[in-house]
Amino acid sequence: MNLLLLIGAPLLTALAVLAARNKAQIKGISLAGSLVQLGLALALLFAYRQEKAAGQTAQLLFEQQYPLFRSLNISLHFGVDGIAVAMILLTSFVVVAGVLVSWNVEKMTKEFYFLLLLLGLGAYGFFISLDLFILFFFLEISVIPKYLLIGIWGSGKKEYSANKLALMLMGGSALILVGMLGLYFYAGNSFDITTLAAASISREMQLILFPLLFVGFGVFTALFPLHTWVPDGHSSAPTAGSMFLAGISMKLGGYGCLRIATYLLPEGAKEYSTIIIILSSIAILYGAFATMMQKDLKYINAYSSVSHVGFSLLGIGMLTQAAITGALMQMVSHGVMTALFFAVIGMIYDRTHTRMVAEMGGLMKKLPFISTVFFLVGLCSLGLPGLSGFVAEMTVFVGSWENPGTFHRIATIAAAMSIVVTAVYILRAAGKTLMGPVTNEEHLSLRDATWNEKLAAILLLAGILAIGLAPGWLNELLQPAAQEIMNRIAGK
Amino acid sequence: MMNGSTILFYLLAALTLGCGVLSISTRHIFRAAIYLLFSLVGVAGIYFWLAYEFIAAVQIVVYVGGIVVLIIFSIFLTQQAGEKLPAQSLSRGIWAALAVFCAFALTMLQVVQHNFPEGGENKHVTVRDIGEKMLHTGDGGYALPFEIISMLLLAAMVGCIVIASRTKPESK
Amino acid sequence: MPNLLTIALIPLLPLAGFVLSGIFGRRYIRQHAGWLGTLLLLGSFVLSLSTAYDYFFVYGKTDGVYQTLVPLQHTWLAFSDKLSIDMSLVIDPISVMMLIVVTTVSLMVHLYSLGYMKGEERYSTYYSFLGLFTFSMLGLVLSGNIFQIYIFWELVGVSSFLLIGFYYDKPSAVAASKKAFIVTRFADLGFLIGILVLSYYSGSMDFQTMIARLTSPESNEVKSAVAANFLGVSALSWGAALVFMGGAGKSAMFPLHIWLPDAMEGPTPVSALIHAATMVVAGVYLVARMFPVFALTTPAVLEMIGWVGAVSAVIAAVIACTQTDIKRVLAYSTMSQIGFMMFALGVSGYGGEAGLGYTASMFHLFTHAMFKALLFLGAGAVIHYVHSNEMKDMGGLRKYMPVTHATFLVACLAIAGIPPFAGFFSKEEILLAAYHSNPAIYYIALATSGLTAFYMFRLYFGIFWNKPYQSAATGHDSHSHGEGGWVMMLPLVLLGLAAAGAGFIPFGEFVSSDGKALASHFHIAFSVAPVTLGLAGILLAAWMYYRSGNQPDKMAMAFGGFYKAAYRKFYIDEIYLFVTKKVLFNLVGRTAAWFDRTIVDGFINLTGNTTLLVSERIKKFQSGKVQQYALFFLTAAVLLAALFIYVLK
Amino acid sequence: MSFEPGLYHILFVSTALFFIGVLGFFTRRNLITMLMSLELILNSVNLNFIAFNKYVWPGQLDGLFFTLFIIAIAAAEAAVAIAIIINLYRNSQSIDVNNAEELKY
Repeated sequence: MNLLLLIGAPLLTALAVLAARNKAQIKGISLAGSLVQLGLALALLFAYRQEKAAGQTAQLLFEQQYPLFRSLNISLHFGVDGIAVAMILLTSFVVVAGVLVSWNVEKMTKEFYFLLLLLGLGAYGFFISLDLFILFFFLEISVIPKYLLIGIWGSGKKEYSANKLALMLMGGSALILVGMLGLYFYAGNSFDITTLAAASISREMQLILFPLLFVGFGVFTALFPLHTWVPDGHSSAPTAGSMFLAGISMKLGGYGCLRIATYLLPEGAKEYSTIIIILSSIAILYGAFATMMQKDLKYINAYSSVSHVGFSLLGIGMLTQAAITGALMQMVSHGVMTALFFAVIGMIYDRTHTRMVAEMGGLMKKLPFISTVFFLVGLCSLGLPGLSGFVAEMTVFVGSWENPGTFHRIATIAAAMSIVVTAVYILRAAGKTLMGPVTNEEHLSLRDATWNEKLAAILLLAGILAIGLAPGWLNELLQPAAQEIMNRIAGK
Repeated sequence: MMNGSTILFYLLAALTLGCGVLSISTRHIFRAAIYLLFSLVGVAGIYFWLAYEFIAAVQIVVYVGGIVVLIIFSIFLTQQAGEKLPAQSLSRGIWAALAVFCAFALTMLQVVQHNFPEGGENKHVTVRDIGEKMLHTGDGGYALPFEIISMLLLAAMVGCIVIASRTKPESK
Repeated sequence: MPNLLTIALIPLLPLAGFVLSGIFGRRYIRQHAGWLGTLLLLGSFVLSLSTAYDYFFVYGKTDGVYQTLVPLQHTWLAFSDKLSIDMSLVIDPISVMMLIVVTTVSLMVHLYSLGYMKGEERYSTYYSFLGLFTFSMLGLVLSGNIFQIYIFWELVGVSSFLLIGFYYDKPSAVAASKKAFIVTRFADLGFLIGILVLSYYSGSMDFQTMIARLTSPESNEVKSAVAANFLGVSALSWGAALVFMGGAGKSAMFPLHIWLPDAMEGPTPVSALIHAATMVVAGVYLVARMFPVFALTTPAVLEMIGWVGAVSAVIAAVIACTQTDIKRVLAYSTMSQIGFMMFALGVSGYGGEAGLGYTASMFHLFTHAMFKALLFLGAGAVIHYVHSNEMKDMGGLRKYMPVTHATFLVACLAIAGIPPFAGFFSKEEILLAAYHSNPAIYYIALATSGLTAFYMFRLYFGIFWNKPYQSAATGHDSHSHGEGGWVMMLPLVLLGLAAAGAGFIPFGEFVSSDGKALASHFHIAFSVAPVTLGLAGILLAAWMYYRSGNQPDKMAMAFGGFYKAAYRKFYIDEIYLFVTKKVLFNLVGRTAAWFDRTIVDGFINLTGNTTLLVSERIKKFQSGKVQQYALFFLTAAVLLAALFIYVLK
Repeated sequence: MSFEPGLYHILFVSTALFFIGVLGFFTRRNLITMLMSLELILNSVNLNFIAFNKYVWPGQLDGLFFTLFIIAIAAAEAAVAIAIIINLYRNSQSIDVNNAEELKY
């Protein structure tokens, strides 16, 4: 399968949107384009599985390479492993759902969809790139539109949030850039991941470069204490913006932390794993406790994202095969789940014009579909079996427990405690908004989800259920890649 | 050992530098222009002293005859007669003098410490040599720069007309 | 060998009911969801019976032991080479017994609800939740993998949550459902960590492998687990204790019991199914499932289980004597009876005669399911009739509700342990087992069984005798629907028959700790004490509540502060409330939220503001004055030149 | 170093002239006088070219040509500068450099 299709399709869609004449055309083109991307992602999954089933043992499949700057050894090098396939699939799901929930954006529709599709393009490009330079390029492509999405279509103190988000992410990018250049000069003048992986980088150098790359990508994935863009950014962003932010952007960071920082610099990862574990355990528990006190639904989900993403980082820090697999699963699971959560919050906000928990009550009566989805995604968040969150978190726990140090055990138990706190805040939010008597008389005239919202919710729910009910396929996809990373860490 | 040539050089140098200093220090703008003129003449004199008559001639024709006259015209256009120039603030003057002195000292130190290679036998340059080289199109010829400079002059001329002749925007 | 399809269909039929009425219920099969669910469950019930028959009588014993059969084992999620979640179906005596219990009670509740829930707005939703619960419970029972049990464990938890909060516009129901979920979730945290510990040391999540490895003291697994200490206790003990913590939460053992009385906010048939007969005994089932590990490897934990069970039994019985809400009385009674089952396991040994407690516990689980479900359904009928949960609104109902009255009486006699009703047999065995191994627990249990008889008959006399009935709900003709239709009466009668006759099943034949048959012995002499105590309790209750009078108040006065403490449930709720509201919410949560906004985010903002401030200061350099720029330029050039020439040669 | 004028002496003159120009450029507030200072600076550069041509590479003419071109460019530059100054004067009735400071923060 030609991976260029994955960049080509969103690019063409975005350009076509620019050429569209009216809103109907814009929406039609965007939806069609995003569905094509979804189709491509699914085709990629099947092609990948087919190759693997045919006995293909290479880590990276569908490799392509075109020289770009010969003198600097930069080339357009594309290829995917299991992790990338899973992430691409996640991206395509979120893109389609994001297009669907934005159906009623009235202000500057064309620009909105264009930026949305551009964000998707950045993510696809990021996941298929095997050249750090190109990868960085796509990473930046996915940052800039966010600034505009929040700044123009956002709500609340949107300028502040947009600035904060863009500046913090740019700060992360700066660290990544420095780390990248360090790799380039100390490992054979190449940005190519495969070349860098083969090069031997001295331990001292790894200890310097690893924190740069890990923290840089960590900013994207809400590494404590650099997570504060998450609540503000999410709460100000438009619905689709939040979905992309949490569903895709935070995964760029997680992917980078693992696939680049940890994979290329295993010695550094080993050295710093203690710190990663401490920070992620803090993020998990502290995020969960902070969530308990939030009053705004978007803040609730934003803080719970901090907590959930902490599991990814915890898994990475634990450095066992199962924990890393779990970390990856958590990324995918959290992506779908949070996107859906934000979509539902957006749907509720569109109707009630408030996101304050205290101002709602008994919505189940009038909004049965939305409430059911809210419930399901909440249950997914608190790790109910049969939904994706459970599979991911349990894999992280089991994997973490395989690291026999007492310190690791305590960190695992601390992280596990969050499942109780999560239950508290999810049930509290759901109980107050959906259950109980209807507190606001005006809410009695609300209308349930429209077709596009239903479609978006069902699509993402399908993703959650596909992982939750039959996690085998995802496991097969991610486990070899995690094993590969473990092999490097073990020095094989 | 002082001979005529030496004395002449020192005189020319004194003229150049002295008039230069006066040119930047006088508070009468018209006098400044005149001092500048003499300083430029002094430079032309040094060219003569170095036996580059053609350059000296060009210096006098273009600088003294052209640029200084242009400057004097612009003074007439922009300045009331007899008006003294405004003084610069003292602190700026002191800082500037300090910085300039340090820079001068540094440069001179470097110049003095550097050993420039001795050139070979001196050869008189005739206008013919210059003309041939200037219009030579082969290796080491200056035909192309010459053309470019002419284009530049044309462009400058057009530019001057455009800038100076622009009337005020639509308000009038 | 039982057929795989047959067994797989047992849980799958209710699941189909859940999916069908969950997705289509609202629009298409609104009115028929009840019958659909009931019929599907009937199928499940019949299949369970046939499985039980096949297993016990056709397939029979090999070497005098009922073999464990695993007709299905499918790797669902492989964590690593060793550890994986296998979805399996396990058929052994206790799982078959539980299949019967779950499908029977569930079928009865489905049937009963056809009448009880008629006309509810979310009728189809109710049946879909019931289907989900039954599926999860059956899945739990059939699990052969400890993680699989955890999965279904969570699923029954969530279906319990959904059903308790079924009347979601009632704030108390919402609060109760949250409480139930969160308290059990807390216990599940222990269970989860226990699973991690045990599976790590045994290198397997499969029950059979795990038990085999952990019970042979010579195995490497046991040695490494015993060697690993934490706070002076071996890892294995920690693991076993934590797993029990999960069971204690679900089975409402002290001090994790606080959710159970509140859970009575759910519809009464749900209480009968989930909070009396099936889900709450999951903890007992879990301990029974892992019994060899507890009994052979960590006897200290087993003893702790015994004590937790005994304490729960007596505390619940005392509280039950003081409550006035009939469902709460039944809830505490449930807790007390589960305490009996739990300490029966706690005092049991493994194998042979020592394993009597194990058999007794399972036997009591079985009989209790029948008569407690019956009690709840009967209470449901009463509540349906008088539209109130409070005992003061009842009295004299025997004339109006004859069937309910009769069956309720049977159930009360059964739970009080009066021969020849079912409870007598199982309770005698439990007491016998306790008598032989732990006399202290035996005396506690003996006292508790006297209390049991008292509070049950307090309930019975309070509802059906006492003062003559006056409808409290004025303006509402509560008599029009009578006792409810045959769909509500039939389950009462059927369960009544079971409660009366289940004791005659030779239970030891089928279920014992090591699989070998265990003959039950009856010593008439031994039975005298408990039966006498039971009768005394009944008589006391009759004296106090047969007619309405002031004896109860006098009695309450006599106990003074103790009565008040018991009435207030020994203030355990208040302690929990303090810990959650004050400590967790206000102290930890508020601090975390404040810390994040003020310190962490404050630092980020400080960085931004400092940048702004500095740029505000240094922007003066951008003055627009050309000469100044030139001067800076020259100065910098000189400095740099000097630097490069003289310093960095 | 002797009294006999040579390369170093001319270099001294040109350097001095250069910094005189620079000092003028810094201290003068009138744009025209600043332009004059600029002319001094350019002349000092020319002097350098000539001197090096004479003493270091006497056989060649490149220094000479550079001087010629610089003189030509200086003429053009002066013309353009004066056009700008006059335009500025027309707009703001002042050619004080301190008044031409719109281009700031």
